[in-house]
Amino acid sequence: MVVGDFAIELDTVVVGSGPGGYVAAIRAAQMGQKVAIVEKDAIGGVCLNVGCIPSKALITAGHKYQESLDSSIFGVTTENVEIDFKKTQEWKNNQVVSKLTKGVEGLLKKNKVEILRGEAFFNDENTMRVMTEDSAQTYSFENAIVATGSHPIEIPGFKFSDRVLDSTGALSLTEIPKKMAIVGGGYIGSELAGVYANLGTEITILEGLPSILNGFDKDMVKIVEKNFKKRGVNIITNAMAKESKVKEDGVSVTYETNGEEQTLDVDYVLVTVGRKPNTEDLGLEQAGVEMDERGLIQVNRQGRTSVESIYAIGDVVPGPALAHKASYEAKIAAEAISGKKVAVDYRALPAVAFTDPEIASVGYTESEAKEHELDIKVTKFFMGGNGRALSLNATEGFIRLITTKEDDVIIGAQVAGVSASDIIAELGLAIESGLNAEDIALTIHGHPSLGEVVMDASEAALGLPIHM
Amino acid sequence: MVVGDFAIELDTVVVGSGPGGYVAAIRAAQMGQKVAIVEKDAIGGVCLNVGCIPSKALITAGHKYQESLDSSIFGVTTENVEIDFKKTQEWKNNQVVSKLTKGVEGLLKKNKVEILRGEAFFNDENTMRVMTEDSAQTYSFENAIVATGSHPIEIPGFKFSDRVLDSTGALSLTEIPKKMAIVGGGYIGSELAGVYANLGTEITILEGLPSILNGFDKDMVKIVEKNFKKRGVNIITNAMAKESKVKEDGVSVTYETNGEEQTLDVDYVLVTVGRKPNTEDLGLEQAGVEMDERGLIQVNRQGRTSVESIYAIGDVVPGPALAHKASYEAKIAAEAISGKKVAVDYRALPAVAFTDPEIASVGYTESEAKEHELDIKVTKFFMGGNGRALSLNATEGFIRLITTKEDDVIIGAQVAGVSASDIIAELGLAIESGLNAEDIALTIHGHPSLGEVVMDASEAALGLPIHM
Amino acid sequence: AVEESSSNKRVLAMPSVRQFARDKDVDINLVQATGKGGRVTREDITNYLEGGQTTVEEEVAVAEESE
Ligand SMILES: Cc1cc2nc3c(=O)[nH]c(=O)nc-3n(C[C@H](O)[C@H](O)[C@H](O)COP(=O)(O)OP(=O)(O)OC[C@H]3O[C@@H](n4cnc5c(N)ncnc54)[C@H](O)[C@@H]3O)c2cc1C
Ligand SMILES: Cc1cc2nc3c(=O)[nH]c(=O)nc-3n(C[C@H](O)[C@H](O)[C@H](O)COP(=O)(O)OP(=O)(O)OC[C@H]3O[C@@H](n4cnc5c(N)ncnc54)[C@H](O)[C@@H]3O)c2cc1C
Repeated sequence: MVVGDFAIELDTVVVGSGPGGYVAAIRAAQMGQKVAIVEKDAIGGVCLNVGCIPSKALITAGHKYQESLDSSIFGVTTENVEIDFKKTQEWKNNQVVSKLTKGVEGLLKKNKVEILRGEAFFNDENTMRVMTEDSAQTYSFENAIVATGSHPIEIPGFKFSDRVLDSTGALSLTEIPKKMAIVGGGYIGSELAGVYANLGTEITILEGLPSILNGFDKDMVKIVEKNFKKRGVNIITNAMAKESKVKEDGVSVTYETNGEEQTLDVDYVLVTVGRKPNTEDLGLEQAGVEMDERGLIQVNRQGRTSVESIYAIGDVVPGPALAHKASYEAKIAAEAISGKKVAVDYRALPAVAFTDPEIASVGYTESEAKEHELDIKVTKFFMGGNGRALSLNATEGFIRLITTKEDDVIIGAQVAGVSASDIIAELGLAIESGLNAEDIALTIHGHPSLGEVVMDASEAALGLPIHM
Repeated sequence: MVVGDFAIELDTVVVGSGPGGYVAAIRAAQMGQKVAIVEKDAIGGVCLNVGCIPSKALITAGHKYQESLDSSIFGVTTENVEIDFKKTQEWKNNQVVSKLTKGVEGLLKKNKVEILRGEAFFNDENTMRVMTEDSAQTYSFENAIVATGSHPIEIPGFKFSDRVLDSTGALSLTEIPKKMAIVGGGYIGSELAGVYANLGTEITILEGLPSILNGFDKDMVKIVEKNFKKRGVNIITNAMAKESKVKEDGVSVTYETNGEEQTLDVDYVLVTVGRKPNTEDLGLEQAGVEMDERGLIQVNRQGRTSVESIYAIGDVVPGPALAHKASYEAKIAAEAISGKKVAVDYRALPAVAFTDPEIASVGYTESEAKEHELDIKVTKFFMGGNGRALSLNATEGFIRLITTKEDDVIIGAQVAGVSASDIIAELGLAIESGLNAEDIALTIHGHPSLGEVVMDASEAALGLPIHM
Repeated sequence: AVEESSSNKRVLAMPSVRQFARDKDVDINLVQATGKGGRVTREDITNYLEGGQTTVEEEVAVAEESE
């Protein structure tokens, strides 16, 4: 390995090209910086390659398979429904993931961001090395943005292998398992459970907590659980996964529940118990960047770390590990570096699980609002009262609005139901803009549309419900 | 027929129970009025029984059939895909339409609105008769709201029959036609063309104007036309339908195009050339209500007609004949009668066509803004750049934002693409609330979600596009 | 995930207005709101900077809609 002698000078270096990194690089370039982005693996990071996007693609495939199997309520019948999962994977890889990652690469180039392939390592607060297998080059920078993301946590007794999968492994199977155990029923585990359950896999979710989808309201989770049951998913809560034994054609999983040990024989076990920030082996300590005991980098409201020239965004900083949080922080950091007076200042960070049905939350939940001793009104409106939902044969679920008692300002909302991920958008905007229920009630919503539930709930919050 | 001698006294009588009437009745009741609603036919009016809702149900069935036929891109294959259209109709009638209309009836009762079955006829400005087949009763009222809606226009040479259908007829077929001609390619004709084209019917649209879906921007219409072509729909523009001859097992349709007469043999011809307000045979002249030459009732911004005690809303008053306009006007009129200082005051009335893909517009179009000599910026962002659209395999289309040059305020938006009817909701709220592109750009949109196109377009409008 | 402010009642303002306050180094919490629904407007911030913040009464009079 030859170490480059002369440091190449740059304004801003971004480390990592996920939804944090690539967005930061583009925005910094737009602000006039000379920017390079370092990526040791695939452009697009976890989200585009092995996270948000491929998971949603497989979810779509699962839905299409189910619809092909049973659309009898619409009078449609089919025979010999089959799925060639290799083709599914080809579509996911070539038509979805590649298109998006190539698109991002094109955007970086268009914005004149230099792409440096290799692994970054900080020497000190103003230089880093970028290493490839056979070379290394030193760069000096005015500012760096750390956007190295996170990786799946391994637990004792479950060493990742061909049979003990992390989310990346579960997303790239080329056969549909007959049986699968999933350790950890958070949103990633639950989304993947949905994929394979829809494709016919017999799924068992082992969740250590009293409920899956921890963090989402109980009444939303219940609806998802009901659908899991319909697909034969077995949910075992308060379960401690203890050990896995890989066998020739499968793996047996031992777990404890109610003080008793149980064993489960499955084709694969997927472990989705959480993610750990990629802040080791990066030279951050060397550069003086402070981290907490979990390896998360401490930052101020501009994304600046304890070192003035180094910023950090996305999964390496505290807060929910979500792509849109990473991209938001990315823009703030990039603009801060460029001298704009910006700061992280949001009131509503949406959280969505693409389960059946989708569940989404933005702003305060009821219990969060109560913890903050806010005087609130809670209004629930059911999707069954929405004509569009009825015409889509998708009437499960509800919308909940959290408004202030004093002046009906919308401070939170939850949606469980078809296209919850889309319905929540209007609510995020309402919360950010300080709008109240009357503002929404007086806005004409197209008929029939799912968005009408937002209007209906707002009218109900004002005590003037039309449809309930 | 016995005429009741004594007039029963009421505060407010609403005539017609469509999305205008039932909403007005409920709101007036909520405001403390003693309300009755008169309906001569089915509760829910055109929209719920033979309009918005059943059309969307059949559109869904068409989509499910197509997806069952071909989901090969996802690796899913099927055989012997069939549709039993009687079952489709049963689902539409029993699971969708009935549920909704029964729901509305329940809401009326819950709000203590009296339902009077029969046909209303105004005697003068404070009394009306309600007639059933064998009786009649006179009611006196303080205020009345006319919400009698509209009916399909018949054209010379195309007398409605078993073979010459209006939209109601086309929605209630129990067989899927082999061939169908559609006279009039507005949104109703185009939606129904989509239904039957997806179900395998060979469709010819005869449109008198140079383009179908007149009123929607050309670039949106083009995308719909492309999809029509894929399904074998033949679109003949500048075509004058001249005559129909009903035969034993079909109908032949003669039309003129480029000065030449052509004849088409089809199973059914559907005529959707427009709708006429139901303002005849209602005694409106007797009560002194002024109408224009097309029979539309003239109203002020509270929905009040030339007669102080009579209001009118929905399809019987000028403006686009849309359900959500009717419901909006309904609330204004009901509140005005109840003494609230309200007035019709909207900036954004969404228009949506549930074609493939959906197209939607709210606020100003580019050309409308230019007609008003507004100094605008137009920004287009393609759905292909959206990760959620990619993962749904639905990348056709775009979003267009119309913003003011001076201060980036959002004054219009168009969306063509998957779930356009849902995406447009956030934009309507933005326009109504006077939000600007920066407000949207600073609002975190969940990833991946279709709503991100709204954020991307806003960033582009500000000159800081991340994804284009 | 929710930003805290000193009191439980959060300042209401559109995101662009909050950004405008930052651009002008104004603590938006100190600005009197005159906008619809109690929202702080861009003008409120300009007025605050000019030291001549309008009173609530004046703004309402101007904004009152004539029937
Ligand atoms: C299965 C799954 C589904 C998910 N679904 C969603 C979802 O629907 N919505 C959502 O919001 N979030 C979702 N997430 C979470 C989301 O993927 C992350 O929050 C997001 O990717 C974080 O972005 P980031 O930019 O911080 O880091 P990452 O996307 O993790 O990118 C970090 C990049 O840095 C590179 N890197 C690391 N170290 C170095 C180094 N030393 N030198 C050079 N390069 C380096 C890595 O190779 C990687 O490409 C999902 C995650 C998973 C696993
Ligand atoms: C096929 C089709 C699809 C459509 N799709 C959409 C769509 O997707 N979105 C949309 O916004 N709009 C759509 N529309 C238009 C929508 O249906 C109308 O704009 C809406 O129904 C108008 O509501 P209304 O309350 O004014 O009248 P209507 O819904 O027409 O209701 C009027 C009611 O009054 C009753 N009535 C009439 N005269 C009397 C009398 N003398 N006494 C007692 N009762 C009387 C009638 O029986 C009827 O029930 C569609 C229309 C059609 C035909």
